Amino acid sequence: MIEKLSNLHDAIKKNVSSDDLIFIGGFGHLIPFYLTHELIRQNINNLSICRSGADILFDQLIASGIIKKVIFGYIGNPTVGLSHSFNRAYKFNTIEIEEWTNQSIIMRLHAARMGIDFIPSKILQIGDLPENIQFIKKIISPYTGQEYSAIPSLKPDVALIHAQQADKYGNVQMWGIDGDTVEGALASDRIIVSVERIIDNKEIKESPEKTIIPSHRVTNIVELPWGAYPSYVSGFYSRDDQHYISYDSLSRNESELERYLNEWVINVDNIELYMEKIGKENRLSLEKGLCGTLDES
Amino acid sequence: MIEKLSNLHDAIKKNVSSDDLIFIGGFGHLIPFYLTHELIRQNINNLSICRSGADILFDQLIASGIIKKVIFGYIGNPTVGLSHSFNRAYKFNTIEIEEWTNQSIIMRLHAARMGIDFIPSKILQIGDLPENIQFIKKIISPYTGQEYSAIPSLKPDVALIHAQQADKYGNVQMWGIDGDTVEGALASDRIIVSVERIIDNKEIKESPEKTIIPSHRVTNIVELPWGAYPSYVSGFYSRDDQHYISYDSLSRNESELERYLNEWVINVDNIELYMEKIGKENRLSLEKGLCGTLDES
Amino acid sequence: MKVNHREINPDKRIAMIAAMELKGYRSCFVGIGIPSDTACLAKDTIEPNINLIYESGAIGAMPKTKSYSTGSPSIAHRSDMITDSFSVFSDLQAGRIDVGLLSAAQIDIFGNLNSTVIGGYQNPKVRMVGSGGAHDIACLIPNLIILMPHDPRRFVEKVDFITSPGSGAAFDKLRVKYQLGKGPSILITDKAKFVMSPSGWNLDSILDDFTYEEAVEGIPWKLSVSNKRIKIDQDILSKVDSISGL
Amino acid sequence: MKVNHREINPDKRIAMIAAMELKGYRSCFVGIGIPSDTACLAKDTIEPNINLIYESGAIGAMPKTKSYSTGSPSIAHRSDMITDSFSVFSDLQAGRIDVGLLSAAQIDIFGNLNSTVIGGYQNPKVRMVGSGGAHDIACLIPNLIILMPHDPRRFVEKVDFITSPGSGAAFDKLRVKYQLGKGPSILITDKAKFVMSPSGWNLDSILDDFTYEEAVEGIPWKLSVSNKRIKIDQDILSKVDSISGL
Repeated sequence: MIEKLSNLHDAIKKNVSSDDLIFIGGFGHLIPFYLTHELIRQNINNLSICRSGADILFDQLIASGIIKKVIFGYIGNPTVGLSHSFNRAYKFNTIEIEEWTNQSIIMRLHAARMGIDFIPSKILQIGDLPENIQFIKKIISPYTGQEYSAIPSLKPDVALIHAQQADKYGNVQMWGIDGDTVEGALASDRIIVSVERIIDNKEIKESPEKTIIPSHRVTNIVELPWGAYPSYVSGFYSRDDQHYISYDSLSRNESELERYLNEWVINVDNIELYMEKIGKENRLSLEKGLCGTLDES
Repeated sequence: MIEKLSNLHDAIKKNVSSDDLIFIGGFGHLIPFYLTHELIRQNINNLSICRSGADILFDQLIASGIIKKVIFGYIGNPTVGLSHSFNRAYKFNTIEIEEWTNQSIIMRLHAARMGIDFIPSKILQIGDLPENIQFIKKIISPYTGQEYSAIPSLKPDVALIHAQQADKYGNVQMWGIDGDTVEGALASDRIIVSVERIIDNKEIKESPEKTIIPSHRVTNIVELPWGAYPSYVSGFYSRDDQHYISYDSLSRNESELERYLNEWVINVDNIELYMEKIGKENRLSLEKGLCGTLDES
Repeated sequence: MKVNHREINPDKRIAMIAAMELKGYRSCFVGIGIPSDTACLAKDTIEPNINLIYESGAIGAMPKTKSYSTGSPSIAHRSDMITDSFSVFSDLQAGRIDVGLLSAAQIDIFGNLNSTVIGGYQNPKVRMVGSGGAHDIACLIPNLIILMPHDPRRFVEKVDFITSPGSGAAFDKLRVKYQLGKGPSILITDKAKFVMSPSGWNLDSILDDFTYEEAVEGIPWKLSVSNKRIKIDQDILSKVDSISGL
Repeated sequence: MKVNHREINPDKRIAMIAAMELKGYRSCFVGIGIPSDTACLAKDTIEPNINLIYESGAIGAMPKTKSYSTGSPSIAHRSDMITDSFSVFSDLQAGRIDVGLLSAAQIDIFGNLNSTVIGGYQNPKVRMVGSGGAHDIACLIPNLIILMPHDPRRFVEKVDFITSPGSGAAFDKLRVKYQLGKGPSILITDKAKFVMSPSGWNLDSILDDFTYEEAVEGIPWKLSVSNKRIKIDQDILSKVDSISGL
């Protein structure tokens, strides 16, 4: 079998180019922070990024100036507040946006995954959203005459996702909350996956139901333990809610945010440094948290 | 929580009526033989039945004279041969058919599951099948002008499926081969599930990823161990290939088939009798077979 | 137990009043915050049969700790099922989920909700998080209950942007035409309950210990008087403090 | 090792010749029987990188015992992934699966396949199993290889029913118009290999130990002579007996 293991630098360098449309996985759970930060470290720019509900990872990418366009259903810091970098960029017109809803983004990815141009849907026919999506069209059911919105497909060039484990051939296993992660990955031309650990193919075959992307669809696997921090990984570590809360206040201020990005992205250019930066004590406490390795609840 | 447990008689009596359209689950794996046989025992007739790939359970229903219409992508005895009762009924015009392909049947169910009238697809535009599906229509993509077939939704009144386990509230857990079983169930208005065993809700919560239908969608749960015989249940018992092979020869002859149906359906009016009919020795051997409880391979 | 409802915090009051509206439903599409807390409270008291559905794909959770995201550990942990968002939204569009709960930054007389921008869309005063699943739920769910803290700035003649479409004269005909849900029918604030009519919200009833004037204060819609009182179910009252997010 | 290929049974000959065609592919949509056996043989020998995809949703299996159904225990057991049929067919339609293998009851000069009826559709002499996934694969897969036992009754001028559409003059233009796969390009029998041209099948090469007359016997299409010989890969030859279904 072809081995898909790669170091982080090459996986991104070889598979992501300026102007690409990138789907970024993670729905509260399994957000590929460290993998995606590599786009910032390699300064690959003019990127379009998409997903349904986007959180502070999108904010960080926008703040880094490498994003041309955001395609989204929600963008913010869940429960905590707004995406301040997005809001600044929106205000100063330094990014393009394409604003949908969570369901419509997922259906756009679903259409691409199915290999068709569009899917009919009942949403996006009333309210102010439809008229702000200038290219959205209608479609009439040839059976009933029912009028639908035609949700156009969205086919990303690359998907960046994080999962629990994979073998070296690229069989990727994930459990817990998925959201639109698998949908977005399967819609994409290339799929790059960071994982908490590499396992043997024998272990994959013991629970094939856990495999969510087949090996032949996967471009590269990168082993990045703690790569989803400050989000979480079911069975490994819990979510660092406090990190999200702090991010809200610091990201209101551009120079504070620059310092944060230096500290948490630019200067931590290997995963061991990232783990060090998180801190031993904090890691232990997150392993003991809900869904962590040491969770006893 | 509402308890969904029921005895077999009531689950079918209360939820299936003459003229209903029924989706029958099981794709090689988990075919709901014993649950579906209850339709024959209760002589509920004028039924339409649908699924993608149909095997000898469809043949038995047709032979019993309770079927008005078959909607299918494939009908036969996999690898072994034809569906002889279907072929007789087709020859003597005693059933209606609606012949699709496996993919189009699955997309019809998928459209119903999504709550839309139709899904565009590239298939069924060339060859002799499209012209024999008289009501199939075309749809043009409003974005690209691409011409697609419009695959119409198919929404069954009832789904009959078999799974490994469920709790009394109706959370259904399944693993191994799914095929179109979950798709068909989620497309249906009512869902009746037979299971190998009832488990505690606590156990459901230990592996929520195994749950494939949420409790509020399930109409009734019936405990029917060995209910999928002669097909198989991953983790419980293997497939009785020999039963399928014997069925091919006996079902060529109508009176032999009548004897079979008396023996295997009419006279085994509780699941203990069915288990007895399968035989202790055969059951042990199937438990030792591939995917059985005692499989050590 | 005699309680002065004025002494209970506003979020809890909303959750208590709204929980009583969930009686009889079997499945509820909820977002994080008061909607999720309300559904948990109902499930723990008057409607144990209701199944909580989060757009992350988790079903059947009863979060014991505060959740920040619909995909948080507390939502996944000890749920009955984890499927994907596609599946949940498909069930929503197919009419398979009974009731939804939504909140927003602004609401108007027809129950139109705004979570997109304050000011104009192109050049807003405040840019907010956008629809998320809110537009989708507002369009598709058969029964929709709106939860709003009684902050007069949130109640407006006309929302700045219709993220999640309302009902009444505004959209009733189009909702039938497009086979959508019937739109918001109930609005719960921390002081009162309102019900939708073709001409917009009517005051239905007022929480004990509050006056009519308090219930309608700062709300710019014409509202007739109601003497109906909301009595909180005793079981709900006794359990409201145990709900994690409240 | 000098082998007389006439002493090897026909199914094994098909599998061996066809397996050599799978070199370089990464994913293969297979059905039960010779297609599955062929792909297993290729994976076990010249193309370890090929992933076997069954329409039941199982991926990566190498069945060790005879399988009757695409959903059989041997297909699920020790596979790398079990997804659903929807997912597999979606990947197929999206052009994400490289190559497919099909067989049928009848084939004609343009590679049209029939697995539906012998005789007329309404009143057939023999009613068969229908398309299953065959029509779908024939329409959508980028590269299609047909496997047929050399039974002259199977080779006809025009199939009685086009279940799975072919290519050549018959469908090439429509295939482009509908964004379909390019249709069957290779036909393997137990004696020879044929390749598709706009005017239909051409004889490409003949298995060692067989004559031209044997390779085209009973085939009603005009076929020019070919002196090219098929040499079976030694690894394939040595492992063909170990494939379960053969």
